[in-house]
Amino acid sequence: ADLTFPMLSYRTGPYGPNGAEFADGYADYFTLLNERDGGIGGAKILTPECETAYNTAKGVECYESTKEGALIYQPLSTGITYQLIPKVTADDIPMHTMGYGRTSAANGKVFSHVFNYPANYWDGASVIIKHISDEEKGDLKGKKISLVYHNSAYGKEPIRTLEELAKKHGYKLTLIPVDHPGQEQKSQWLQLRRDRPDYIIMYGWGVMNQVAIKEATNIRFDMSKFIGIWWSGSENDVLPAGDKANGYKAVTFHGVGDDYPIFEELKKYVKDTGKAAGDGSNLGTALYNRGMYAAMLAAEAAANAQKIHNTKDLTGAQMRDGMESLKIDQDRMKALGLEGFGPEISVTCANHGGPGLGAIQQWDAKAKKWSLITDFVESDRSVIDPLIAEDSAAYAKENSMKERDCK
Amino acid sequence: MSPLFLNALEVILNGLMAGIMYSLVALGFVLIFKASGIFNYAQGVMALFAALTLVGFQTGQVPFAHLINAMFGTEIHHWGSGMNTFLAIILTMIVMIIFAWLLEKIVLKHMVNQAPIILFMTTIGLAYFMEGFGDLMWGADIKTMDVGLPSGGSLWLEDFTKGWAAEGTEYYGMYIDVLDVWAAGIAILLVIALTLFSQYTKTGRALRAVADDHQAALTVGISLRTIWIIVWSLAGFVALVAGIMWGSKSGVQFSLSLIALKALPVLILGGFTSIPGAIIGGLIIGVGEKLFEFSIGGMIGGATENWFAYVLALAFLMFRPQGLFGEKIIERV
Amino acid sequence: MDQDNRIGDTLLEVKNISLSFGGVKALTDISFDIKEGEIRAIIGPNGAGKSSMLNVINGFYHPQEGEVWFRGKKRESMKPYQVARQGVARTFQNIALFKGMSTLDNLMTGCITHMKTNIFLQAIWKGPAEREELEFRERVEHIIDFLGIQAIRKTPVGRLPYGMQKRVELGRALAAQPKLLLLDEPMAGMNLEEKEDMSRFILDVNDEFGTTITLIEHDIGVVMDLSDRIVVLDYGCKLADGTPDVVRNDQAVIDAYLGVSHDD
Amino acid sequence: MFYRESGDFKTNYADDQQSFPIKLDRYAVWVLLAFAFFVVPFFINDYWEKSVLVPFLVWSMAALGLNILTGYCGQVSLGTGGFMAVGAYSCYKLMIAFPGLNIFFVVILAGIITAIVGIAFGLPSLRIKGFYLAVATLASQFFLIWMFNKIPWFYNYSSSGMITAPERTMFGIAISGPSAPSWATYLFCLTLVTIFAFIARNLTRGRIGRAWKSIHDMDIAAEIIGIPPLQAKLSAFAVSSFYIGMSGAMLFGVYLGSAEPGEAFGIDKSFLVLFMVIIGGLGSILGSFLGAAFLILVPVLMKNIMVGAFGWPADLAAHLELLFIGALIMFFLVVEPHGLAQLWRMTKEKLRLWPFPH
Amino acid sequence: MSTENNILSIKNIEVIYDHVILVLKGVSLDVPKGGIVALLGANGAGKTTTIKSISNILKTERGEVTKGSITFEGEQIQDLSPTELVKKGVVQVMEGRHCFEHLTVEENLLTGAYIRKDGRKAIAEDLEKVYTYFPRLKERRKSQAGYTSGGEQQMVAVGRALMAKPKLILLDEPSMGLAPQLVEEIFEIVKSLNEKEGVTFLLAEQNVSVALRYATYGYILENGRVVMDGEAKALSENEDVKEFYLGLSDGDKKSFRDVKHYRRRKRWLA
Ligand SMILES: Nc1ncnc2c1ncn2[C@@H]1O[C@H](COP(=O)(O)OP(=O)(O)OP(=O)(O)O)[C@@H](O)[C@H]1O
Ligand SMILES: Nc1ncnc2c1ncn2[C@@H]1O[C@H](COP(=O)(O)OP(=O)(O)OP(=O)(O)O)[C@@H](O)[C@H]1O
Ligand SMILES: [Mg+2]
Ligand SMILES: [Mg+2]
Repeated sequence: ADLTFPMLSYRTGPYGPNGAEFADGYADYFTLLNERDGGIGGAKILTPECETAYNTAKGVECYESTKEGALIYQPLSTGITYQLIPKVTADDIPMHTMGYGRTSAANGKVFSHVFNYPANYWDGASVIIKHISDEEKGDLKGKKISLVYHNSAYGKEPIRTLEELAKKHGYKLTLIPVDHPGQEQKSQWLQLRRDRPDYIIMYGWGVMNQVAIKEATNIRFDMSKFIGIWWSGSENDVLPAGDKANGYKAVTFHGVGDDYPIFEELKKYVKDTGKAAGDGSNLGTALYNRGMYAAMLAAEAAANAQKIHNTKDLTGAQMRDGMESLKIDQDRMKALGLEGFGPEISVTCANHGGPGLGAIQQWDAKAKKWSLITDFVESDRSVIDPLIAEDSAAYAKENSMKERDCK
Repeated sequence: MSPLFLNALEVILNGLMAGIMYSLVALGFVLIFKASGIFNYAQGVMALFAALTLVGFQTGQVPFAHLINAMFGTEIHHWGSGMNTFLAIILTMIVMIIFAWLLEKIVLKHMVNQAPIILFMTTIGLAYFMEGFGDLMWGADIKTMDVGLPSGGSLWLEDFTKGWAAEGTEYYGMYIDVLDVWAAGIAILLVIALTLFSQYTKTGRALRAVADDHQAALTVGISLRTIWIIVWSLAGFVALVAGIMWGSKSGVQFSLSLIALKALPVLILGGFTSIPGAIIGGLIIGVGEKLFEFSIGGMIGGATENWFAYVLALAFLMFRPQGLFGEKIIERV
Repeated sequence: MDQDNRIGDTLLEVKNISLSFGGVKALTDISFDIKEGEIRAIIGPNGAGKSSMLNVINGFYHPQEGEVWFRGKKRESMKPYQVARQGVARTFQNIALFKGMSTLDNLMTGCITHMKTNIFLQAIWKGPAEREELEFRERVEHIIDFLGIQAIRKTPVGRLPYGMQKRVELGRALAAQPKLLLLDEPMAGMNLEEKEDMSRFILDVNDEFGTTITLIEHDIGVVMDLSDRIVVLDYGCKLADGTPDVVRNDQAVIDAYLGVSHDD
Repeated sequence: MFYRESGDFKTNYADDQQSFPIKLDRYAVWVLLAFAFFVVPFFINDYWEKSVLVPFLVWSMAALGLNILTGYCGQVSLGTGGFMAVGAYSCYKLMIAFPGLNIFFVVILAGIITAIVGIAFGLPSLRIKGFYLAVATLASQFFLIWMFNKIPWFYNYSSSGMITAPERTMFGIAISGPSAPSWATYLFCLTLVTIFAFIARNLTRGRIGRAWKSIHDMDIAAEIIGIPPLQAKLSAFAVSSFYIGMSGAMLFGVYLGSAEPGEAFGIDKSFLVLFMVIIGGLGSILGSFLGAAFLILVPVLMKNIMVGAFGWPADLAAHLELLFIGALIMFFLVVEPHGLAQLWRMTKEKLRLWPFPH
Repeated sequence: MSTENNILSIKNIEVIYDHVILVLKGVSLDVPKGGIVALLGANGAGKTTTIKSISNILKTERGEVTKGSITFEGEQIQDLSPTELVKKGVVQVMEGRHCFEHLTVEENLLTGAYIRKDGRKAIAEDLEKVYTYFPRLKERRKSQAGYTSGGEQQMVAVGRALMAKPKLILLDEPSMGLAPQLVEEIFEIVKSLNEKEGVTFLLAEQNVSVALRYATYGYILENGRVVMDGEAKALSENEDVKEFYLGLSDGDKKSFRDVKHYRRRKRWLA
């Protein structure tokens, strides 16, 4: 039978423009596999798409309507993720929330069906701090760092981590929330202008990013000291600010640009044959790449599952096993045409969070391109691991669960 | 002067500017309400639609490209080249007029003499429709609006005010966004023109008559049709201006339609029927919410602007239920 | 008719009422009384302040000066609904029915000041709420019969012709079983036959329930025939006060209002 | 003459005042209820539960509530989302504080708490009217959401601010939480909605309902005939908030299972419920259901048709869906401004005359 | 009556509200050029509906003319918009006042002249004329119409129609709520406009005695049908009309006090 990878995408609503790029990348990669390799391990891939409009209720509807035979879910919204955590567990379908969702799901002992490798929000925050620390030659004492965040569950995620890190490194953290949708950020930026923080970290989404970056250029903040999480690091966010956005940074867990061999293949098999999900113009954009990367990880996990269970056809449970023992090394990445696109990944029963590596990308406004300016570096496990343990324990307690055994 | 005082001053100044940006949207509401008693929920979407259309013309996008491609398997996106901004604005305006005309013909015509809430609901249907239509026509991706308006902090003001602070204190000069200044200028022109129009022309009087009583207006020979086409076109024009301003500020995308929510408190504070009220309301809301966030917001966790604007408007309404400049609500038996 | 038996003590008295709106003086120093059981008319040219007077009596307008005495007690400033609860009901010049509701519901709303069951009993319905509802339904059906509006019981009143609406409005006021009934031009827009009917209703209400009635009307024939005493207002001032015969022959009244003497 | 009421005489006032005076209607309702209670639970699956029936019931409850306030009492409110959030958070706090409490009472208590909050936010309605009030109610919407987002006590200090419903039971059967069976959540919602639809019907046909309606039609006249406006309006706010609070509790506890205030109870939800009420029919119990059905089910149906049956790209379908819903709303209002319920009544009236016109 | 003379003629119209409520069941009537025609009838007979179907604002109340034809100056007008009708010279005064509440009295009157193109001066003159008809309005010219008394509003509504300088005025209960003096006055205005400027009138009126005094011709509606018509003189001589509309039985007017509880009601249609 066919392998079903339902896509819960959002192409409408306030976050539609971003959702569309991710969805295109996700779909195109599977199309490539179908066209070039005839699917995975000889089984065709189906990608039924369902529009969630970033709305939890619709997300649930989409989940229920597509879960028949589904192998993996990528709900693409923190809200929907929270809804689905108990459901996928009950339905025995794995869920992959790559770089979003519930961070403590990295603890595979509690969250058996949720995976968030290769990196999560807390890793992102930690990598950003690490980068800042590198810039400052290791000394953050007395530095002022401001967090501009989307005033929602998502935006609030890094606060704990940053506070913990502040204790450790001695910087001073100011919190600046921005309400949805974030069109008007005058107060916030006037405050930032007065505070003159040394660095600004942003956890934004949608129009909030564009306005923030624009306001930052308006107050002539040094853009190289303005660092976003990966959801604040797409072309959409910097382009409206024009040349002045030059130097803006964002943390990422995968490569940027279309300078990888795989894009040749994508052009050849997908774009030029008219099978692209979008209009084919967004290959190589940050969010497209993320979608493609997510699809690649899913496909690898599926192939892994086929190997483990020695079958062409998969069930959700088998897929989960494939994900739980996923290993991708650089050789494999090279074979995939993605050398250097992401870090090596290994997932275990206990660790669903993967390596937690991130790199910093920087915007070149002239060339209208992102480029990676650091290697993939590790987050501060000594801070994050306890946080994960604490939060997942709380979840387990609330739901009267026991941690499972991971041999 | 102490930096704190200067900062407060700066907040007030920026509040005024932000308020004017809200007023631009509120104006469209006022026009339509004044002329037909319709609370036009679709005003925000109209601004979005106008902005999309303008950018579409400017960049030479093919309308409905995605739909056409999906249906016929073609690969079209853009005409050869875009067009000059001025021409694009004119064409957009024509589109807005055609839209007003169709709206009257297809929908509003049938809604004469209906309860306000029904008319309100109709505009909600319209909002949905236009949103879907706009996305279908121009695509849902984020577009950049550039009509040549300057933007960014004003260096001149910064230098000018740098020396104001007391000796020995740290002060960086006052900040203001040039785009906002432009918006303020344009908004004031608009308000003056519209006020003159509604107060001193025969059509202006007819507008108010229609808002009071559709049937009676018909019996004196006022053509609801003409009036509605005029006001919806005007509202389309105001939407276009708002779309340009907000689009230049934050890009053109769905979220643009949500600025309507920032315009609503302005609207009730100024009064639904008053054009100058929209501006004054905007100024009060702008300054109020910014000052509150500046002085108290930080202590209670921030992001207070959204609700504070409404609470402020509510406080004013408790004293003047028709808003500061709205027409008195006639209560008689 | 045995006038003296029917008419009792003073029910309501207004003393030196002055009311103005901005620059417009609607009422200037008006005093008169209304006796229990009588039919008292207020007449005067358009804009004389008649409706405003009723609005003062039922607490909708608060005069700048003057006092209202009701049942021998001075009335403090009151909300209209409090006045209604004291037993004052009225109809309006510009019909003020609840347009979306049926005739029956409009009349039932009239009884509302007498209905008592609380919200929880209402929610359950069966039991006290239903009993109360039926009790008042019966009372309302009497009024419906009385006014001859059985056929439109279930029609939304917005659809009724003007004259019918006036009748329903009277019914709504009657349903409150008022002590004092204020009628503002109850016969406007009615033809003779209907006026006769309406006169009949007014007289019957007065007779059967002993309701005191204050009435504004421009049909002089009706006013002269029905009322016991008449107050004449002009430009907010009291021009005359007395029995129909006195008023009819008062020269000032003829000049200001009647035009020709109406003793045909 | 399909539809007839002739031969259906009422001999006393009690009969005349019952909820469904026409026999055929009465039977139809009983059959429908019997079907919903005794047949559906045996065939329900997750999809029908989570995508169709439970959302329909939850939103019907909210629509009933708002219809009491807006349709009957004429006070347009855009604070519905905020009040649903109050219901949801009360439900959450109650679930956590009293783990043994039967979920039925949790939901009712959540409703009561919301009613109290509703009264407080209803106070301005005495002075502010019409669209001014509508916009002013947005103050409560934004403030409440902000509050639930800001004050950690409400979300039990969880790191992200999301709340998640733990498992709670009724008669030993899980109603909330991941393991609640579909039929149980469905029946739970259905029972609540049925009971409260009848209560709404009772309230709106009696003394209080008339007071509300009269305030709606003409508040000054209502006051003059003896209805205290404050009391009438506040009782409408209270009852309406009670319903909306329950629906919020059901939305969070039974339907979604977790929530974040800005997303689950945002301003768009306030609008959504208002649309339901207007499209369905202001001042109509049936209308609340029709409106909820229209706005919850039609999009699902349309999506299934366009994406499922025709295989159109999801984004095109999403845009077209918006366009169609908008067009349909306008179309219905042009055809019948008083909503689907009125359309239904007119159809009946025509059927009654059919085939002999007039 | 010969048809050429008729400025307005209605042939057998049927009106249905809400698609189901049949109100007019074949009404025909003719209004001769330069005439004053009275439309009489009990409450709910359909007078207002007839007038609204002429001025074509039925649609705004979900009513429609389903049968028959209405011609004005020889031209079918059922499908013209109300505005076009006003431009052609048909103006209606609506029953129940219908002022523009938020406009001042003067602004109300001026909107009456909305379609006129003959210059400010002519309009100003007519405004003065209306003020001389209704001095009370001049006093209140700056107040919002919503705050004027019922009678004042009625004057505004009538005055507003006069401002349009129409050929045909449809008056729906013009005397309602007016003081007796003013009732006479309104009819005097009608008469003088009719005689001096040749304006034609169709008036629905409950004050039958006055109406028949001034009208040239009359129709009596009952239950959506014309049950009787004739010269005004003839009508006022008719015994039934006398008894039931003029309240003269045996030539005498009886007191309203003496009307019987249960009376024989005259209905032409059994
Ligand atoms: N909008 C409407 N919807 C339904 N029925 C209506 C509507 N308007 C009027 N009717 C009905 O049409 C009939 C005639 O009404 P119309 O108003 O024409 O009477 P009328 O002769 O003007 O009475 P009146 O003297 O009281 O003004 C009445 O029975 C009324 O119920
Ligand atoms: N709320 C108000 N605000 C301003 N002016 C008012 C108000 N109420 C009444 N007036 C004015 O007071 C005067 C008296 O009005 P009122 O309605 O009492 O007259 P009336 O005697 O009932 O006349 P009619 O016979 O025409 O109904 C009028 O000139 C009116 O314009
Ligand atoms: Mg009066
Ligand atoms: Mg009439």
